[in-house]
Amino acid sequence: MFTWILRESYKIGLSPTIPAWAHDLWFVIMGLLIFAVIALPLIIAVAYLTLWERKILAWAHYRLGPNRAWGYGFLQPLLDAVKLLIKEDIVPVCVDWPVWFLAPIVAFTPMVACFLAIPMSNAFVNMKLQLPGDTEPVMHVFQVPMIAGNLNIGLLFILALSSLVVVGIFMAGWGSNNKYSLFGGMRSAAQIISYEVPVILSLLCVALLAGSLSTVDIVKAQKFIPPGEMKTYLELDRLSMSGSGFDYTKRGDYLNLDYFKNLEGDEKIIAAGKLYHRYNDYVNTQGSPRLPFIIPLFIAFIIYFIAGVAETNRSPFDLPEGESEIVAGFHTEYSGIKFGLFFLGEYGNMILISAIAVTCFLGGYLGPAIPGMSWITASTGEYIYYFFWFILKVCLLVSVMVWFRATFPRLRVDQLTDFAWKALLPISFINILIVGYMHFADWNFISIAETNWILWYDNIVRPFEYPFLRALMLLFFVPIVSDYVYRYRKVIMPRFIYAEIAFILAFMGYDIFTLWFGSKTFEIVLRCLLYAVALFLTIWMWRDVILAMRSGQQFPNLPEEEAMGMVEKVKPGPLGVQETIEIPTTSYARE
Amino acid sequence: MAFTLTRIQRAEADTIEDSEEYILNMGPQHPSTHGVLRLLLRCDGEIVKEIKPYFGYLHRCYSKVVEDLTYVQGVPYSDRWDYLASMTNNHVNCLAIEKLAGIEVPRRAEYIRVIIAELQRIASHLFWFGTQVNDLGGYTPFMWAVRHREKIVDIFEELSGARLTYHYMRPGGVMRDINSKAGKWIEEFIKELPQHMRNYDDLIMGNEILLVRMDGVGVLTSDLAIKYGISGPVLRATGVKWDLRKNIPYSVYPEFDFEIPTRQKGCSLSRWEIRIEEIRQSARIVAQALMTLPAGDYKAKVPRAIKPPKGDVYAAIEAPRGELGMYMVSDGSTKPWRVHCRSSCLINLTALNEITRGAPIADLIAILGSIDIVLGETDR
Amino acid sequence: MIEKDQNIAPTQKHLDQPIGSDFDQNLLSFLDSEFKKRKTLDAILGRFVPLWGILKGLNITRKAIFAPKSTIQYPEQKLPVAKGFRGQHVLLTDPHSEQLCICCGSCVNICPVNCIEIKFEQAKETSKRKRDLIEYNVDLTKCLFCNLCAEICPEFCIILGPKYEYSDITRGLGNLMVTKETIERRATNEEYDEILAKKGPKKSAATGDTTKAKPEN
Amino acid sequence: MPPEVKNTYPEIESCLKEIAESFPAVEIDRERVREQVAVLVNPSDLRKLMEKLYNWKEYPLNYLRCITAIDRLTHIEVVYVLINIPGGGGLTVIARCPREDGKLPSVFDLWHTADFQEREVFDFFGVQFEGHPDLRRLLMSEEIKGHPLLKDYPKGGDPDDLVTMKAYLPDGWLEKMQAEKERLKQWLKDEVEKIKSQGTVKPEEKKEKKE
Repeated sequence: MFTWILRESYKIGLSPTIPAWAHDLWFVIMGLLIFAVIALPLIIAVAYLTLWERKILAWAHYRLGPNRAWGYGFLQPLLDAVKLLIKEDIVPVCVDWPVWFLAPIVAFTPMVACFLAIPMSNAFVNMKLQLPGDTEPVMHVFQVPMIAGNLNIGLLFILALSSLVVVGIFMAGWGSNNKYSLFGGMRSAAQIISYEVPVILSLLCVALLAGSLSTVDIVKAQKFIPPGEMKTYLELDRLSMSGSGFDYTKRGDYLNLDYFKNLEGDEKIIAAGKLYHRYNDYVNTQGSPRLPFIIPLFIAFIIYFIAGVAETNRSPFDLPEGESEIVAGFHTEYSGIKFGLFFLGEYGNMILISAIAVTCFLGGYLGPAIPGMSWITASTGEYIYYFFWFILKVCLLVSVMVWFRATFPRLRVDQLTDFAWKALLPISFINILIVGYMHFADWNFISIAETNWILWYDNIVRPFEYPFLRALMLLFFVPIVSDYVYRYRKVIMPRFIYAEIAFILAFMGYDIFTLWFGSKTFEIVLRCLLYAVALFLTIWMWRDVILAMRSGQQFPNLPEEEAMGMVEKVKPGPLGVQETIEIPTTSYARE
Repeated sequence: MAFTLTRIQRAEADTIEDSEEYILNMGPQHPSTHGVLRLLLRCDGEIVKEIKPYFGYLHRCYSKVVEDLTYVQGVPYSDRWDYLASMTNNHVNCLAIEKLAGIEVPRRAEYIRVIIAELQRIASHLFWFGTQVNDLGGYTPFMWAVRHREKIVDIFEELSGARLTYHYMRPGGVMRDINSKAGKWIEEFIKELPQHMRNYDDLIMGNEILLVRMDGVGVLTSDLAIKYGISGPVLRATGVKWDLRKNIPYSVYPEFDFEIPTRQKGCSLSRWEIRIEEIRQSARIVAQALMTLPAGDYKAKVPRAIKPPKGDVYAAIEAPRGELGMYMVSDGSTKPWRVHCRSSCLINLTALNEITRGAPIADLIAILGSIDIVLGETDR
Repeated sequence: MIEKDQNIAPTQKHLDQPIGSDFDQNLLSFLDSEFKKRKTLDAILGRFVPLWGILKGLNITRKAIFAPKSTIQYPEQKLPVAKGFRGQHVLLTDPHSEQLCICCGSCVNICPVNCIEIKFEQAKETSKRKRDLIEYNVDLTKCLFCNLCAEICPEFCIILGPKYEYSDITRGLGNLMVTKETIERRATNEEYDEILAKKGPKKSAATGDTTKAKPEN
Repeated sequence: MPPEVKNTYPEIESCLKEIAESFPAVEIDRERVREQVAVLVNPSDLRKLMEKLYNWKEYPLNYLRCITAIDRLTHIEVVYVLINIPGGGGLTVIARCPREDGKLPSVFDLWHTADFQEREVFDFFGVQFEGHPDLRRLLMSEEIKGHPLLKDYPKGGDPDDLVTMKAYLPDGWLEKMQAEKERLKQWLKDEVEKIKSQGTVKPEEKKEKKE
């Protein structure tokens, strides 16, 4: 279809010599077209995702699920949508109206906008066109990804927009003027803000490997090419380009056809097209393994998926609308299509998170060649083949989310944030260190073994070591024993300062010794000594606490605790001062 | 760890002088107050400072109504206290009448009563298991537990002809004899119970999320539990080995070999373990009773109008939720002068304010589920 | 074998013979062995594999998702109702639709909620029975389905039948207050034989009506 | 045959002896409550007796199973069923108090379980428990008048509190219930006179004869 659009549009006279503004306008139109193509199917997909979820949940309960509306319940989503549309839109008294009214829209829109930057398929277009550097219009081969806006900061764009959902949810919680809704809003704010960090850190690994933030480049970087083959035809390129002075690591350089002076007519064009692909294949993936990133970045994938489930407020992280605790969370007071928008937003977020995971870890729209389908080519709609793989992977991940919901109970708020800050965050930090090191070593374990360890130290450890060691201390000790810190702060603080001083000495030592003696070995030995001192100080700092934790003894109660008389049980009694307080049982009572 | 965090939250919440406390009204329409319980919470953030429960939304004037009915007519009303364990309600009602009137119950009837009561305990605990996990946010175990409980309901339908309010135990025996079909079903149920229990364990029991949610939550000490008159699994979870079936035996229970599970911690998790263990012990009792089921009458000859001599009686049995007692006063006529039901749920709820103090609302829900209340019995 | 106790349920004979202790005697040992069963591999993995419990749970739900389902599609399929089910009342007549009820009013007196009301008049001398039953109304909104009326009936002619779909949107007479016409039906021959068997030995009882003890057929 | 229930405990016997010595006013009734010994006390002695039983060194009755009350038409009896855990032996303490605005000392501080049960007794019988932290109605709503389990409280509610009655009752029932209330008042007066005269109470049989 996209091929067709492009060809036809050129037939009707969008000549390559159009002015720049028209050229931009052309891409704007393309974006709008593709957005229209994306947004409508999205709504339908969400509707049928609800049916799919109900089915899977029912099967897990040994039930059949909705099967009354036309066969196996295929009309159920449609009927639900109609019901939501024709339902009365109840506006409770004394809601904060503008906030309350805007909340569903704010919660729904960013989700749709995120799909702009998700490449869903891919098409090859050959067209005759005069690019800068061409003397006359010539045939060029273009890869047109099926994406609304091919931003070079696509990942950043998605992250920024997807974290906007919390604003809508919090507005709903605040505007409803209902305590349960407020609970939901606060909870989801805390939750999404906590889980943004592991998400970003795990996607950072992807950006590191792909060498780009553009989602299209990330997908292309995962196109599977056996490393040996890769090496061979990079060398072939070198040979073919020898003498021409062609530098295929420079972007845009391949368009300068002066390199092909010795070539003739079509050969020149073909060489340019070949170089275009070679360039994309190479530059996007400099030195990275040509695999779906789930294989090198498995841990990052797991972290991302868990945190993504948390970001969509799905079980086991469905605190914001945990109906057994806070009645329906932030959408308690909503009804009709407003509730429907929240519903769409949540399920669309499920699809979005899965789509990002597919794009960044599972190779996006790429997929293995189906045997017997070799007739699929650019002319016979290759993009359908790609699109099929994309949809398949997304469905897989979404089903896994539903499977989670069928299995897990719900976490508590403090446990939720603990899990984000104490488990996911340190792991993702370490993961980044490892990935960075592997990337530096070209994902080649032999070369890792061969690397000069001082070089390794200078390039890898040193940039990270201060933050890394401090992170070790702060992340592994402080939060785990935060309660004990609270009780032992007088003991801990001075030792903490000694350890700090020792670390700083260690870092000063590096420059001093390199300047004066220039002897790296001696310097590193000494620094290891200083590290030993610092770590000893650290452990000493926590010694009492660790021993106390080991022995599981009762900790000294805080003075304020004893002052509040919390140590011995306080007898239950009447509400005390608030004995005669008026409780508005409904929201109407305020009027 | 979670517990220490809640403790530090509590400490901070208490040290703030101008902390903005507010009143939160939970129930009577709330998904997880198990009916129409209404709790008035004084909260600070999500930390519950104090709880003020309100009852009576399901009050049906049991005592006042039964004063106008004969003893036999009063029995079907007792089905409606604890509608998840009607058999045990009938049991205590009949026990009180028999003690009052000195009715001798045939041995076979006693055995049938024991079988039925223990099956009822299993059914009630299964339903508790489902609702407890449902309160914690897991949906599947509820469906599984109800599907499993359905088998017991079928057995009771085969026996008594009703599916919820079986008016099966009668003064002097039971309504009908236990027939071979029901007996076969009971045997099948008992035989496939271990597999089901293993499935439940695999599904949820080892689940780390569940453990951190339940462990160390709502701790109750043993002396405090006795002071509060707590009974049943909640009392046993605090380490007190007190079970009316052993300590004040009231039926043919002394003839069976079973254990009373106890735990020491008194938290929600230990209540959980106690109930799961009680299901196993009940299954063992049923198996023994089936193996040695004596022949004979299933119902003593009871006059149409029971006229017990003057006097009082306090009869109590070990219901699934604790000590279910009945204080009955006879004035020598055909109708009781005063009937009072000692509801285990109501009295277990007395300690709610104590054990949920300083816990977040999510824990309050978990604790409420682990106490396992039925509002029909609480309000009577 | 049928007790002459007046509180006996009329549907006792419908059920199978009462059982003795004919269960397998290894039930308890079987249970104990089953409960003691432990998966050692599971225990070891549970100790060393992080989040092993969660993985187990996922596995067992995965099994359930692909397991055969146990839903009953209610309006089309219905579960069989147990014999002796206590549903809507049935007023039995003998196979020739001769009224069995003697209008003694025991059911009205025993009912805990006064949901039964009957109207009768003195019969003519020609007929064998003393009283003609005119109305027999049962208020299903009040009824506890406690089966006491069926057990007290000296003629065993009012029983609680297997009908459980009596819900309605209005409470009036004929909807949720069922009348004689709604609940009256002929007794099948075996039901009638059972009733005779129950009544036979106590012909001379004060409650029973001696003239109706042996109808002709 | 059912297993014989152990209803005599030596500790309880010794306990009863001491009670009889230290509290001359109480009377010990072994026939009244099946399988248990009943101790009838006056409101004045109740508090002291309860403290003694709770702090009993050898055999403390530390578990309060049940509190309830009985309307005896001339007075109200409040029943405390006590037991020792884990011993199993117990006593039934029965305190008499006048029918109109009867007052009793609360045992809340000894057994916290008295919290709801005393509230229930107050709700249904109107017995005031002095020292209870908050003595409110437990099951009935606050605006109900009267105490329903008293024998002269008409079935279907007190016709005098129009707040609730108007809401629930069809027309014409209010007058019926007022008449019923008058009848019950009269009946109660007769019963109390009979009891004072002959000292036995058989109200149910009397009523049957009436009907």
